[in-house]
Amino acid sequence: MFVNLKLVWLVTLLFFSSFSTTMAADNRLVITGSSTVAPLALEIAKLFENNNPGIRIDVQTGGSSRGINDARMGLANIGMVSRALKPAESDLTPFTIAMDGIGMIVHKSNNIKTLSNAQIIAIYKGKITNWKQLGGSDLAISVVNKAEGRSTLELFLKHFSLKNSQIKAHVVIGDNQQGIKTVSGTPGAIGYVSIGTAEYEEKQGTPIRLLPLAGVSASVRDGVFPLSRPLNLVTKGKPSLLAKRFIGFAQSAEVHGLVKNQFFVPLKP
Amino acid sequence: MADQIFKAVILACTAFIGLVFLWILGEVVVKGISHLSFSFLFDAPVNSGRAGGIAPILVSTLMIIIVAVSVSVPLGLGVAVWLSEFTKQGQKFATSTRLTLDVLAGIPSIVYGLFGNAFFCIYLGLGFSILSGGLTLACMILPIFIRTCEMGLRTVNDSWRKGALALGMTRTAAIWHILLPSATPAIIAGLVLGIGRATAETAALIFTSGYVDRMPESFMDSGRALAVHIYDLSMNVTGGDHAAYATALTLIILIVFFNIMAQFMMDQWLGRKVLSS
Amino acid sequence: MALLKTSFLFLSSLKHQPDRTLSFFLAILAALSGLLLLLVILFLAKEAWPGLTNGGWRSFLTHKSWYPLEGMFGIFPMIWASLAMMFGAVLIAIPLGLSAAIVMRFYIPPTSLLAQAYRLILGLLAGIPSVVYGLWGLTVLVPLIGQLHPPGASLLAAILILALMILPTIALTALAALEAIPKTILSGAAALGMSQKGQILSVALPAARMGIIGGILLSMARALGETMAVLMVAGNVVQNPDSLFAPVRALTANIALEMAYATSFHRASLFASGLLLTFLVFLLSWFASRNMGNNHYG
Amino acid sequence: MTQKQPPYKADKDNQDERAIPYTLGNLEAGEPCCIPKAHLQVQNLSVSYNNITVLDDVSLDIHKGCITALIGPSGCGKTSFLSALNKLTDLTASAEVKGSILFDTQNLVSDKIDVMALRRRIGMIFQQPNPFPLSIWRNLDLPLREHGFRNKSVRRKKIEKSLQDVGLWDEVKDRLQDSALALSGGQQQRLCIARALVLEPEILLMDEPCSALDPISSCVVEELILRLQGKYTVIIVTHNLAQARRIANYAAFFWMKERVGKLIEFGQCQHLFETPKDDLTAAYISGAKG
Repeated sequence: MFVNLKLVWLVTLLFFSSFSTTMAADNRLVITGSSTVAPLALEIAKLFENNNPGIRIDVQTGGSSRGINDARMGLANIGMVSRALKPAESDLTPFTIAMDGIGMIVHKSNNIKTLSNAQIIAIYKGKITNWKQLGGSDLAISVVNKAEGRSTLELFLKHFSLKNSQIKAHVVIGDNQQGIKTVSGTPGAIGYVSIGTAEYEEKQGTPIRLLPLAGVSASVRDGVFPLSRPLNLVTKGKPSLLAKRFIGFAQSAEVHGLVKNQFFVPLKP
Repeated sequence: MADQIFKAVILACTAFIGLVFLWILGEVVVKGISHLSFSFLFDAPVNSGRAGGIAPILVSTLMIIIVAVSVSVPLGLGVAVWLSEFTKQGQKFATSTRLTLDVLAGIPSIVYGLFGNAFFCIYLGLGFSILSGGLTLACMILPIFIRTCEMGLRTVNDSWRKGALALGMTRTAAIWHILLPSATPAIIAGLVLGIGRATAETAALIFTSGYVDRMPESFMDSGRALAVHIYDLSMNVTGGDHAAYATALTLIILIVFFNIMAQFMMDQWLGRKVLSS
Repeated sequence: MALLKTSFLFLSSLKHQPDRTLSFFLAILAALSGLLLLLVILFLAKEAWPGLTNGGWRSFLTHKSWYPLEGMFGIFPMIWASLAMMFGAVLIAIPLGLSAAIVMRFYIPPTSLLAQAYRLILGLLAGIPSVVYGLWGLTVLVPLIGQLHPPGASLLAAILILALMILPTIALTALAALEAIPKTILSGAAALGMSQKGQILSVALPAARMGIIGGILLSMARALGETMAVLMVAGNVVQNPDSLFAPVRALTANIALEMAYATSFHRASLFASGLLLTFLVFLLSWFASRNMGNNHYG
Repeated sequence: MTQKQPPYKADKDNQDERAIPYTLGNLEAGEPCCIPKAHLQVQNLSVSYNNITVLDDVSLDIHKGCITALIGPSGCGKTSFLSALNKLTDLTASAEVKGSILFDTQNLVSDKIDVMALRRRIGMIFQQPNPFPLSIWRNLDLPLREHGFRNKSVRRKKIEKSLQDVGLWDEVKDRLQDSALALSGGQQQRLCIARALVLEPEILLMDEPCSALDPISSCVVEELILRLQGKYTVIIVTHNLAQARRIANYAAFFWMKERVGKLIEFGQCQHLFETPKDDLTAAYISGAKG
């Protein structure tokens, strides 16, 4: 019965599809996933399109899990994942294009200069609720946490050996950008985001400040920052010809400038 | 005395509401106008929408509406005619169809988003596309449109039906030449209601038509609607508030424009054919 | 009665071929549109199935909260949050909306410029996209509340925004119901020497109550199903709403927030909560239409 | 069975008295006497809605070219009787018609009748004038087209003649494209009659055609009905006894007995009014009952 229904619907839709190109067309790529990778992928895509006229690449965000999900379901040709793949995801092939880290951010006006791991854990568990307790000004702490399905959250939890259910959050956000926006709009807020994104925003003049983590100041440049991760493009099975070309381009030295502009660390040649 | 106090209290409440609403509208207009310009409407967004304009987003929105309307209007008109002209009171099939439509009208838009994602995007393989989004919205506005049209047809003077049939005309002719033209104001009202819903919709579109803010080249491209753009600018883009307000103002102007157009069309219609009950 | 009178055309009397063809064709269209509900429910159920079978539904009830990473799928905190928002919004919107309707019906002449402008504004606001309310809430209301109790995104913000969104609906339906009361009823009350307050509170409102209640139920359904505005201002932390300033996550917001990347059981749970939402909203609109249907005056 | 009443003459007298500002058209009056030949034979006709009988066991002959008036109080089944004749009862889902109506050897009660063709031969005029919300021209044009008159000049001739017959041509010939709803009540009703005549029916059913009109318009329409006599068979429901007496050749008196409409008396109009056989009839026409 379902097959027949599907046929009926498809016939109805033929009117529209008749003058449209389909997703399977070989001049289009759909890339979805991590909001950390997205700005970089967008820049690379623009360059790629310039070099290859007639090619169209659509980039959409939604989180690493969406990247994995869409690549699996065939909704996207390439998924973006801002972490290493898990064993359960071995059906996908990862292609690392850059390295990134996760950093704690506070509002620019916050006079706290550094936080220990124990302090961060206490803040996120709701044991410390005012900056006063850490020697700062008398201001309630607003804990900004990421929504589930975001690899930033998973890495953060793993690094601090926390469970999401232990965290007493005040705001739950999705994209990195949303986290930065929330922190920049709330003087007492603390959050964690991609360092690349945070550095980029800081340079743009957004009122946020990256905190050093365990005494290491925030930068993944030399690869020693404690909370670092690979930024991956993933495909299901073997990538199509165009996807393969794009991935090859994204891993090439041609895009290192773009990677650095986004404050990520290019792969060593 | 109690009368005076009562009057004072409810007048104060009313004034308060008016002021709050003027505040909202004022905020949108003032913050929006400062960012709104000719180039804002005709440029592509730059830097996630912080700069540039909304041209591709306007185009996507219109394309989504076109899909939604061109699917739901013929279908809805047919169903409305059937319900009001070809069914008798208490007929099981008609009653259950009506009940079904009532239930459909009540489903929250986010649930339509879920359905659209599962059905159009994945099951039919349309992916994140304007087509998926438009079809999802078509499902959403269909019951409202049918309801308004059916009501319009029901209020058509019954004596015209009898008159037409007494002249030996077929029902088909009566519907086509007399009933549908007479119900045109209601049909336009239903259409405007539907378009208004479609234009304002966000939740059903995020997972169906997607996020891409580039100029769509076909109905199979992903396209970002105005409402989705507002959401994205306000939630995910630092320093995007002004662009968000400008987009919101554009969206409101668009909706008002549709309403005025509809009013104009109705006036034209009523001016041409004196309809009275 | 009017309905009874007009629906007189029926299939068995279709003697002419074009009529039969048209009727047949239209009946197919109707069946198709009816099929749509089946399709929606079928697909929701199909996607929700893995979450409901094998005792999966039990995890919705037994777990205290919603942590998909840890395999906890308790939806009660979000149900409570949704209900708290809905009732809070309605509680604020009812008195304000009724006041507006009463003032427009009894205290200012309907043809005056003020009344027309007010009505225009209400109509306009009823049509304004929810995301615009969300934008206003996010940039104006949340920082305001944030000064009182940071960070500001909270149950209170959601309640206030929802109240604003449903106010026009409540006011306009109540106004329609009040206007539909026969003049004789009111002049009868006035002839008895009742004060205007008495006329309004003990005659007009009770006479229009069916229409008013119908409008309230409809707006409750809208508040419960609202996604974007709530998502933008409520803070989205999954927890039982224990204070007005607590950030909470509504059922709808949960779907919007996690749907994009949820997989397997997680995704199924989201579809299941979509089904639940549909059911709740359906109940409300069903009550509403029953009320509106029985209303003698409008 | 010769018709005694000379309607044409009486009509002329009336016209002078009332000094009607309208000019009636050139529809020639039929034979002064109608032919005593049954055009419709109604036998044991019963109509019920939702299994509740509203009209029971009516038998009478409608004579060709004559005007037959149906009189009686409201709710005694007169309108149901009319509706049964052109099968408009079909429109009410729960209606059931029993008995037989013979029209040209066809039994109209049967389900196999081609209703569209039948309704072209048996036209109907309603109490409330119901011109379509279209232009005056299209009101007449539409039914012609629906009945397959493809030739435009043929339609034009028919429409013009029909409008002249009802005396509307001179009044509207300059504004045929205006909305029919802009006409006055009396004009609207004459337009409806023209709309029925344009299809050249044999029988016209009229359901209180004058009762929704002002007195002057009512007179004009009444004149018009009189002129239809002879050419068309007219069955008219009226509450106006004087009108029935003025225009009808035959009269049928309906009355409610135990909540069921019955035909009490049927005969030549003059006889029914002057020498009623039934006491009920006598009481009703004298105003003692009803």
